[in-house]
Amino acid sequence: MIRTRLGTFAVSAFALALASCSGSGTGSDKPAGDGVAVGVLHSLTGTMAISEITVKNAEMLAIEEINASGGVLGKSVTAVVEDGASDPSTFAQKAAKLIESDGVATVFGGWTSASRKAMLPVFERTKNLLWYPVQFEGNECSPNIMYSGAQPNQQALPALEWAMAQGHKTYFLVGSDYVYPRTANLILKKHIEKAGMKVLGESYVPLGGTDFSGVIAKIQQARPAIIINTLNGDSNVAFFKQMQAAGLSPKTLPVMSFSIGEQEAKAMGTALVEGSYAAWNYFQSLPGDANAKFVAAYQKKFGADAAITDPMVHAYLDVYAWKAAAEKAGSFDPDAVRKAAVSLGSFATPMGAVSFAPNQSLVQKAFIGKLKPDGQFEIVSQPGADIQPEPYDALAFPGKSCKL
Amino acid sequence: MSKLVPPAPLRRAKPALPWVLLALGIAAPFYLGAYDLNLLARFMAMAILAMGLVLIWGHGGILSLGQGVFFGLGGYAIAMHMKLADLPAGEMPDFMVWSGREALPVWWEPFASPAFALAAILIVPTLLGALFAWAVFHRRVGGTYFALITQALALAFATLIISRQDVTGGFNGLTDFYSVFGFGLASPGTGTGLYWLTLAVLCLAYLGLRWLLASRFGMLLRATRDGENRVRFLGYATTPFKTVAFAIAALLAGIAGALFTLHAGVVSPALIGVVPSIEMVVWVAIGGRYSLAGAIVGALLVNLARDAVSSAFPELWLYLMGALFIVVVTLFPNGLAGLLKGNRA
Amino acid sequence: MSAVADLLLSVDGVTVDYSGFKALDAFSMTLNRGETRVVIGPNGAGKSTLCDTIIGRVRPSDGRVIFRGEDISRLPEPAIVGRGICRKFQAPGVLPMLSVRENLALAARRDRRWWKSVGIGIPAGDRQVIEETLELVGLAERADIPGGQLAHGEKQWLEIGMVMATGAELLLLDEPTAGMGPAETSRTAELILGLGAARSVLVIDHDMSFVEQLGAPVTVMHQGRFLKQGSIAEVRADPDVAAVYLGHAA
Amino acid sequence: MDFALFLNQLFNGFSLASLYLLASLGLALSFGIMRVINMAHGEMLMLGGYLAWLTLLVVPGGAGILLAVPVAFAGAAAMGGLIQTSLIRRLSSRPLDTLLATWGVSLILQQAARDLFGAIGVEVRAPDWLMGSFTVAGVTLPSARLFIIAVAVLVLGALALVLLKTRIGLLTRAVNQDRMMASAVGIDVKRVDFTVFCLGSGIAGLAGVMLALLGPVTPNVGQSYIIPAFLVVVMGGLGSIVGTTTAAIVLGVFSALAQMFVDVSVAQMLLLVFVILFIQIRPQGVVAVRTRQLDV
Repeated sequence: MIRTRLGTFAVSAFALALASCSGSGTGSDKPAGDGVAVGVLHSLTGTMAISEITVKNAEMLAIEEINASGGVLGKSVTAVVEDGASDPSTFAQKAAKLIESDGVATVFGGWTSASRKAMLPVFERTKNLLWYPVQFEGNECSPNIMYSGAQPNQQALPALEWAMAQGHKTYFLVGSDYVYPRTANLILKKHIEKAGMKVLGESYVPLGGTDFSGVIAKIQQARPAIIINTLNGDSNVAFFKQMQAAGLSPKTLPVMSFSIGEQEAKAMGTALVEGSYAAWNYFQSLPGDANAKFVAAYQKKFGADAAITDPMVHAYLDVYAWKAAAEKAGSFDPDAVRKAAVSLGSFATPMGAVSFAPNQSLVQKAFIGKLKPDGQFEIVSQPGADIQPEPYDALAFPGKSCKL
Repeated sequence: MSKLVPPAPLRRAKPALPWVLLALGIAAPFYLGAYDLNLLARFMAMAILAMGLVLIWGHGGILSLGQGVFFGLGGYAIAMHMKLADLPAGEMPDFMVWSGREALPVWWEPFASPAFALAAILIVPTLLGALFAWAVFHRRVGGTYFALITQALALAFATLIISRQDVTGGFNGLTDFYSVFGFGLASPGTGTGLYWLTLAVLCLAYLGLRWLLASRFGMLLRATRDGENRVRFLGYATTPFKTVAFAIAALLAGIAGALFTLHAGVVSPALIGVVPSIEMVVWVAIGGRYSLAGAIVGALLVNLARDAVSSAFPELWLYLMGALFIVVVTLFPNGLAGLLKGNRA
Repeated sequence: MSAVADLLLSVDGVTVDYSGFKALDAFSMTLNRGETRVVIGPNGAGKSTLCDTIIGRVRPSDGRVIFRGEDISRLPEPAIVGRGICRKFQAPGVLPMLSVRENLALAARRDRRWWKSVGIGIPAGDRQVIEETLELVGLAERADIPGGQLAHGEKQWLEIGMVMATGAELLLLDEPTAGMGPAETSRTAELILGLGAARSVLVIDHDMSFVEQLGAPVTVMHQGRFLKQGSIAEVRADPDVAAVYLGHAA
Repeated sequence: MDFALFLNQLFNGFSLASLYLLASLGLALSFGIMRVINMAHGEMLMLGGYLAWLTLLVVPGGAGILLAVPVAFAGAAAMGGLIQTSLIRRLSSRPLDTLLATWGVSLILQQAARDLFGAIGVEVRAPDWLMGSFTVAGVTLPSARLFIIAVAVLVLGALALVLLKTRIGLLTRAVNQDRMMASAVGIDVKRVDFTVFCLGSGIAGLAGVMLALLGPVTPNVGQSYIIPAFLVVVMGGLGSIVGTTTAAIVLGVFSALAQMFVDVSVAQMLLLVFVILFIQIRPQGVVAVRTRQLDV
């Protein structure tokens, strides 16, 4: 123990001075002449870590593969990894650090709408480019963000059309109490009423909530044909267990979920969720060798039983899209890359051929999957046509359009 | 009765640490880049809140695990003003349109005026803090019970904000600000200007609290901490003293929230819930719960450490924070400041 | 008996019921202005409960406590203390972190509202009272050390000093000589007698030598009820009192 | 509001009450003895869930759940004992510091669970005989919830027996009422603290198994149950078992009935306001024994 007063005083003052002026962040310092730095910004700690770490892994895998095949424009890509700590203000702070301190050419990252909204002003101020891999509530189109995740009309509405095709007339909406469920439900209600069907109930549970007794009682009373579930993370486990306890299994009362992927299904125990439906733009069980190659490469690097989900594939294809756009534009300047990306036309990815629309959202197909006992989803919808992304739903938000 | 032995009364200790901090604070804008300066300013705003905890926890024996609530009130007040300041009159912020609202809520309208917003930042947290403290203290509820109730308050407040998405921005919080009181946020001059403002408020709060703690009010607060019964039977109504101290801490937390929001450009429920409120106590425990300067150092060091460590070794960060907190609270109840003064306890 | 004007305190038929156990059972007594009275009785006789009831720490189930003609049994503690009653606790309630002088300054303060307490240092008005009390309890040269570092006897004296410094007209001293040696006990007796006619003192104790040194009239309590009152000699000689103490009567 | 929904919610209220009771009983015990709150109590629940998962790996099916109960009880009791001896005993006279130090422990336990069992959480499946549900007068009574209510009543009964009939129960009540007097008459207060803390943590482990039937088993599941448990202890008053039980029932039914009219998040807000208002009326909690405590 440092007993002398002078000793302790010197140490703490020195530590303070060193810490504050050395800046922080662990990324490699300015990349040497031959490399190009890109930011990878996800929550590595906090409640969102369970979903975002695998997405970060997919991005690192893509970068590794690109470097193995000669990099981009002759330069090797160095990834600067930062932790958003499941906190929007940290995401904004780290985004500023990646761009201003580390000088990255672009950033791949974000998961919750909150983290994207917090980073938006930073990217618009610094004119950099964020590749956002997760499905979201739409109502936003910024020149500085490439939205590869599904817009509501590429996930929620196809699911609704499929449900109507199955003859379901009455709906019950259950969701976690945050932005995506509330906005998605707002859009769904408008379309359900327009199609002459009925919404029998709408319930929200706080994030991480585990008590569904009230919600299930309302469901039992309303007796809907199908439940549309926008619950997030742990709450799904509690919901399905308490539904099962009340004698309502997905086989007797169909449930269409927007936040349950292969990874979540495995954690909840497939027996619990078997027979429930999910709507994504990608399922691990999609045919095609591009998908097989990606799944094999990921499982070789991160564990044989690793589950591959929709956001992971979007993140993976984002990195390749950036590479293609940079090569087409012949430069790493975010503005040039952005313009090149929307004029790339369709390019092959593990989820099939996709392309970026002028509003910088991804044109992609939607699939409905039914969970099999082995934890994979069986594709039950016919392979529909490519869906053009519409950030602003015509019914819910008339007269709005994306002016880039 | 706590068997803690805090250092001798403040007046006699010769504090060298505050002058060092002031020097570092004044020198910072001249050798730090824009990003690091913004980071430091953010943590200095949090240090203001930390000093409030020294007042109520260190000297008053009142452990509040809900300071995030008042931090949030200050932050949301300035954020609502900035949201309206950039809009032509009568229009609604974007998130309200998407949440299906037809008109701006009535209680949002006054925030358009800077004067009202400033008044709200100063008055709303203080008033709510005083009301809450009085409601609990005057029924002689304190110690562990009080800490648990403040934690439940933090949870309820965060849940309420998240669930009222159409008027509070919900889980996304409020962001996308362009100007504050006419100064463009994007221009570098504003960033440095806000840094000096934060430094000035920090110094003002420091001097104010030093004076308050040295005054008879401070003496009586410490007396209430060590022997509330004895103080009550000397004819003092102890509830008003504890309530006023808690209200001052709430005011400092509100101001800290507003300043933080200006630097961070976003205020969201993730900053005001249960876990962030406990982390605020961690800064003060590590810095030194009886020393204002110690709390400032604690707030700066822990936040800087989080910023550096959590990216490099994400899995280690929680172990480090947990272990650090156990060691400090158990072996160094006087924190770093105690080390400096040589009386560990 | 004494004229009504001199009557300072009257405890009138007070009962305190601790879920079935009656600590005070319709107990009555009176105390005149400037009088020093000792209350004795075996353990559990209700002596401390009597103090608690007068100071307002415990609400009596029924009966009244009249102080200078006003019923104070329903007032909150600070209001009762404000009226001029102050109590010394059995366990020394000295504030350990504050210096001896600060402890006394706390007690000496008349205006105890919070917005009046923002000044630094000890106001001139109180300084005189504090110096006098320091002399009286013999702690003048130990004025600046924290209360917690005083010896046990010194703590008791400091607390007695604090109770006096409040300027209270009625002092309730609950076993002030507990844990004191003989020399200190007699020193305390002198201290109390030295108060003269200015204050009335109610002492709770069962240290017979101390009671004799005080030479004040004695009220004997037993199982929450009034048993006997008189000079120390009369009480000593009384068979009922002896039986109660030796435990084979009533 | 038709009557069936009300009856259903009333039952749900009691089911919720049984969950709150199991989660807070251990907390109330250790609080009653040492006037100290263990912020890592939520992680004892989590540990119970994980131990149930491990037991089910070894003995799958119906028997597994029953076997998991003693295993979870013993595992959590051991962990509780470890925390008590290494940390809480050292801070016995500083309740607020114990609260903060045990929060540090809860952080470490969460991260350890994340490293050992993975961040995503594990599957604990209710056995088949708990799957069904009975319908009585339009009210569906899931057998899983009935089972948990039964276990809660059993635990309460067992605890009452231990406290009233056994020696350790006598010592516990003595230390609870007057710690100094208990040690003065020769009771080894430190040993009673240790035993009661292990008992409390063990009950939390057992509760973890029950909660795993109706909810997730993830590293931060403890966090979602701990705040309601705190509210029950605050309202129940000074660690008295009767007070805690009454408070658990009141809060459970209140929360369930509130959900009939408002969203869960608003119901949570109302729960807190209810507790704050309640302590206005009875600051000492639901059950308060008027004791002749000297200068507290």
